[in-house]
Amino acid sequence: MTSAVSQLSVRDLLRSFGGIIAVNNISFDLAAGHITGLIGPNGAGKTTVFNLLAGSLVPDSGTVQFEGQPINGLSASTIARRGIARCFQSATVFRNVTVREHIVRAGYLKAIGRPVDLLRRRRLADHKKAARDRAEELLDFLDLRHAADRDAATLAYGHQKILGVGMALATQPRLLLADEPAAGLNPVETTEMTELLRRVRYDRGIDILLVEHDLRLVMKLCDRIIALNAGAVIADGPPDVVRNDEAFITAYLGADHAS
Amino acid sequence: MKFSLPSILAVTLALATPLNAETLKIGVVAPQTGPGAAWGMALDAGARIAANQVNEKGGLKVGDKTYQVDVITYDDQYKAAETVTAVNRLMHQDGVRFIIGPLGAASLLAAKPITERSQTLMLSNTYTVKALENTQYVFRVLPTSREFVPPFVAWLKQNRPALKRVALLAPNDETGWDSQSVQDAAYKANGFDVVAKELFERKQTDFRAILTKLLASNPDNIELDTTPPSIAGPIIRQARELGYKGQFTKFGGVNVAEIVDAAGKENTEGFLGYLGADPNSKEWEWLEAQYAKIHKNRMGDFTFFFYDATKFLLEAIAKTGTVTDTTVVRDAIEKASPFDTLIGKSFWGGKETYGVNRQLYTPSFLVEIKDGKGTVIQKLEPKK
Amino acid sequence: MIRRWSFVFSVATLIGYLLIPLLINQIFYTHLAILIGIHAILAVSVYLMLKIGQLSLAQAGFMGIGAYASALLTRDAGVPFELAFFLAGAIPALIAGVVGPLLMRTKGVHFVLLTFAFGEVIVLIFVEWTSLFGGNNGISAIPPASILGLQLIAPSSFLILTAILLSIILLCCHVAFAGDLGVVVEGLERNEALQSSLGVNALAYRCLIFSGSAFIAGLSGSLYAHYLSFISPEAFGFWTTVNALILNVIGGAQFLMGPFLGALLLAPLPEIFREWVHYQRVLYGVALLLLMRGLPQGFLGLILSRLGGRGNR
Amino acid sequence: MLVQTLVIAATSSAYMMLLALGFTLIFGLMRIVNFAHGEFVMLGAYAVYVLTVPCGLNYFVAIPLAGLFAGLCGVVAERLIFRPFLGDELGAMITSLALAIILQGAVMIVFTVDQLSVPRPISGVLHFGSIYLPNDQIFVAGSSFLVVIAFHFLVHHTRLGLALRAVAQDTEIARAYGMAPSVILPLAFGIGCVLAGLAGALTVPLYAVNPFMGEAALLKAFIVVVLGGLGSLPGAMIAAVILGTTDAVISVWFSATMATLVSFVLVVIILIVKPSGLWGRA
Repeated sequence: MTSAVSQLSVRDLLRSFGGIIAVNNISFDLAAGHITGLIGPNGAGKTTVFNLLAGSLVPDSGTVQFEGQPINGLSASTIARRGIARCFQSATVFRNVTVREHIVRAGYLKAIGRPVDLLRRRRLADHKKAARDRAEELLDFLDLRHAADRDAATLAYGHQKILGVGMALATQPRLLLADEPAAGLNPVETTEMTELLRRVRYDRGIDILLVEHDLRLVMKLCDRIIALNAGAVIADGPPDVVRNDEAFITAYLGADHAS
Repeated sequence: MKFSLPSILAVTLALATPLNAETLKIGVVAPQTGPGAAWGMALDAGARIAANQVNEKGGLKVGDKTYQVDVITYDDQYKAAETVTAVNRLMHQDGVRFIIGPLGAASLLAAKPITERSQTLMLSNTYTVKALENTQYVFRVLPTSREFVPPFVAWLKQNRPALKRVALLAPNDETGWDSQSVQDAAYKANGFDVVAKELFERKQTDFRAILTKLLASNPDNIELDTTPPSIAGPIIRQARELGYKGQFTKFGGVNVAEIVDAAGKENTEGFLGYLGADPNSKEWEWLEAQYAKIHKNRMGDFTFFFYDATKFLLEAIAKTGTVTDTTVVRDAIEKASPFDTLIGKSFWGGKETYGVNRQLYTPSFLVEIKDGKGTVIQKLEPKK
Repeated sequence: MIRRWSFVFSVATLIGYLLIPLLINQIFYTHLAILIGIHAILAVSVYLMLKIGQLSLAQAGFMGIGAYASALLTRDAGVPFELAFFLAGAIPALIAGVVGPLLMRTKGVHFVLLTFAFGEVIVLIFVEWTSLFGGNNGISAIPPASILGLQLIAPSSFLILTAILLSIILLCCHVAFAGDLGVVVEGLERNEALQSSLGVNALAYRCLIFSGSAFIAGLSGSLYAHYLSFISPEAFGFWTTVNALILNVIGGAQFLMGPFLGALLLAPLPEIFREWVHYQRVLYGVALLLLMRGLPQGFLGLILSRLGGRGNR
Repeated sequence: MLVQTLVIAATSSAYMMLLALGFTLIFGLMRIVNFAHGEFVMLGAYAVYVLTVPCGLNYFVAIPLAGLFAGLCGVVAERLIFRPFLGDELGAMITSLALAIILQGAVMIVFTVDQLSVPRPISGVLHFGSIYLPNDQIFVAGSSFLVVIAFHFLVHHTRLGLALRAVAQDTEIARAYGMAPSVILPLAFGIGCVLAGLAGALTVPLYAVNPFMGEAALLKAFIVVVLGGLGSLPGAMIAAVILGTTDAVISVWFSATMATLVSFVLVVIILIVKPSGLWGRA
């Protein structure tokens, strides 16, 4: 599975909370050009891995490299500026602000990532202009133009999650970390979300690493799956391979299902 | 809208007083709530008792007019900013020219610049040396450690020759700092060994650690100085429980009942302290009866000073015939020295220490506690 | 529409605040107005922290640092008031900037308690470091404020200074929050994790706000010192911050004008209760409780909900 | 002197534990920083005064009654005042401030500002060589320690304790197990206030009572709980020992005011290193 240049390279990542090891010496590489699913039962350490990659948590040991540069230990905002975006469950941050403006703001916030950036007015104006143009294009891409001028808080839940993806895209990432993109969605919305993520990968060329409980979605969407249990990788490979992996079945469905 | 309510109140108040008589307003600024309220209420009561006395006799004759004396009390919660508010209100809203108070160094030092500018006369009480500094219109109407400690320590030297090693204990604030340095000087001047000096925080309740340290220096007298009486009791008991067998003195404000209650009768046997007035005198009995009409808490010796202060202020106003010219009234008060008070012969002094003769010198009373009862064993006349 | 009216309302309140005492021309009201202004400025510094969803109990400590800095610089070092006033803001801001990255790693109640302890440490240092700060004796004979050689001894002139400074501070905050900083700050309060994932250094911005709030608290301290001409440590304790917090809650903690309005509304309260001095505390407590129950959004929240606006400022 | 200092540290630690327990319990369960905690200590103290002096009751009978009285006041306060602010930390905090002001004011009206004292039921001193142990201090420290242990038992070995812990973890889960927060929460607040009331009741004979005693008690509880970790019972116990010892040792070897400063600096440093306190959850 590894290509010559790996986009994201995780080595011996370890993190514990008060003596409980949540992520135990995990290593894996993500090559450019994939949608990868990170799966595992509750408490397997998926979310912790995500938080470690996104900089919300600092690893106890181990390294993470993105495009050849180490990013472990950097702050969430720095990692975001390096080109890794994360989409959240709900993205309506601002009160009384339209969908369009949410995407615009997401597009230029990294230009005022530090307080000193507030003083560089010219640069900020350029970024704002670019963010505005990008937002128009994204509204079409996300199929949210019909709701562009609505207060984001009034959107249906499914659309809010799509807005979340859109805001992440507005930062122009090269890797998108999607945190349970289908959680809480009905079947129609799930299909829409699956389609959107596929287009993110194939139309825009952005790699995706996603955490998801809906195994059907993961099997359908991803071309590679990393299964975690108790903080360690127990299976890694294309969906067909992982689906039939004994360790994976044991962890997910219980020992009696393994044959 | 914001300012209308107080104005309405002011108008109502003005209407409530009889129209035919003139009123002379005396201000009182002191804490009426919060810690320190017990002292503040003594100020308030002292002024009111003196005013009532005059009013009952038909009012104060000033020149050809007769005035009803009206005491206006504002609570300053022992906070400097509130004192300035109260003083401003008295001077500018109520038109008051004479103020009894405030209590506490911070309050006086913050209020002084503005009262001085408008020549408002203040009969104050604070222990700070700076009270009478740079001022022409402040009297201190009670003796401080500087006045009463030297004669008390001299008496101790003469009458308790066995005592040699003294440990000093005082609260860590302006009052405590100042009084401790006075005590230190007085004891050393009389040939005592000052073996320990400690300050404590007023909020403290457990003194065993500080006492352990104090007792390690092996004192045979612990001087409690300006420690508030409510704290002095627990300190005495805790010291006894730590094995201390020596003498206790408190030359700085005593409330016998409070101390005996908190310390236990057996622990206070032989305790010597300073009192501003004799609790077994008929004057005390009379004042206490008056006090009970105003406040329901226990009266302390503080009330005497402010009753007397209000009295000689009113006398000076009557004598000079002016209710506005504070300079004339001030000079009259100064010139009346020496004069009689409820406590005894008193006079103004302090020129050597403070640069002006506006410090009150009065007799003070040495109280000894025997079997839980306080008896005045010596009346010490003031020395210049 | 609401936005324009609230601006007009704010300006009118400020002008009224300055002019009414000057027109009544009674020193007592001028004095009350000055205290209202000083408390309002401290309350604005608490408001800034509330704006990022944090409550700092160290604000009165910063006010104290400003007060002592200004007092000592003008009295002992001969620094002119204008410069000392600026330093009274800058020194606490610098201290907050230095300790900020340490303190601001905590949030919520932990931050509240940490700042409580930090504020106590500041006050205890004033008490303990007697050679510099005079301990419990405080610092007296602080020279009056003077602008360009003009001494502001008369209360009315000091009120003008206070009102102008209060207006400038409110205007600066308004302008800052109306712009890009406001976008970042709102995001910080509502969803900090998402904000960071969009590339915003949340810690740096939180420290900036902390520092800014210390700056403003320091300015209020300088005004306090030069107005009263005497300061001592107990004025800068924990209850002073709590009172500033109460002003925010009464006025409406989510509005920039909230703290100022709270100060205006609470100032007459002791005047009203003065006649029942011994019941004063109980009445004050009950009034506070009723306000909390009846007006959870503060007075401004009430007014704006009556006007039918959702009210963002 | 060292041994004597440690004895002092031990007795004051036990008392500080008792002061802090109720405070941390109420925070742990309801996220309320109860600024009126010191006033509940005061209520306990005044209750003992009323029961023993005017009513002539035996002091040892009065102690539990005073605790119950403070607890009852706590339950009433929770139902009447705090209920609408469940989940609103800031609102609850200011409400508790208002309550503190009201209680202090009410006591001032009823009992005046005078210091009141209660006859001491226990006197005498135990004495080993150069070490002095006043009997009443032993009683206070011992009782405090017993109450702390009883409380620990209540939390960890009874059904009520299980309910309390469940509510602390997650109100939804608690509800699923049939424990209505509307019953548990006032009960928890009441228990917190019982502990405060007992602290007041136990120390009445030692320190006497006045309307302003609450602030010192609150500060003590506050600093212990902050150091130990908000809502953490073992944290409060350890912090009480650390602070009691620091305070005693520094008071003896330096000065009382330095001890206060050092305690606070210690708290700030520990919180910076470990923001959730010694034992707190992040």
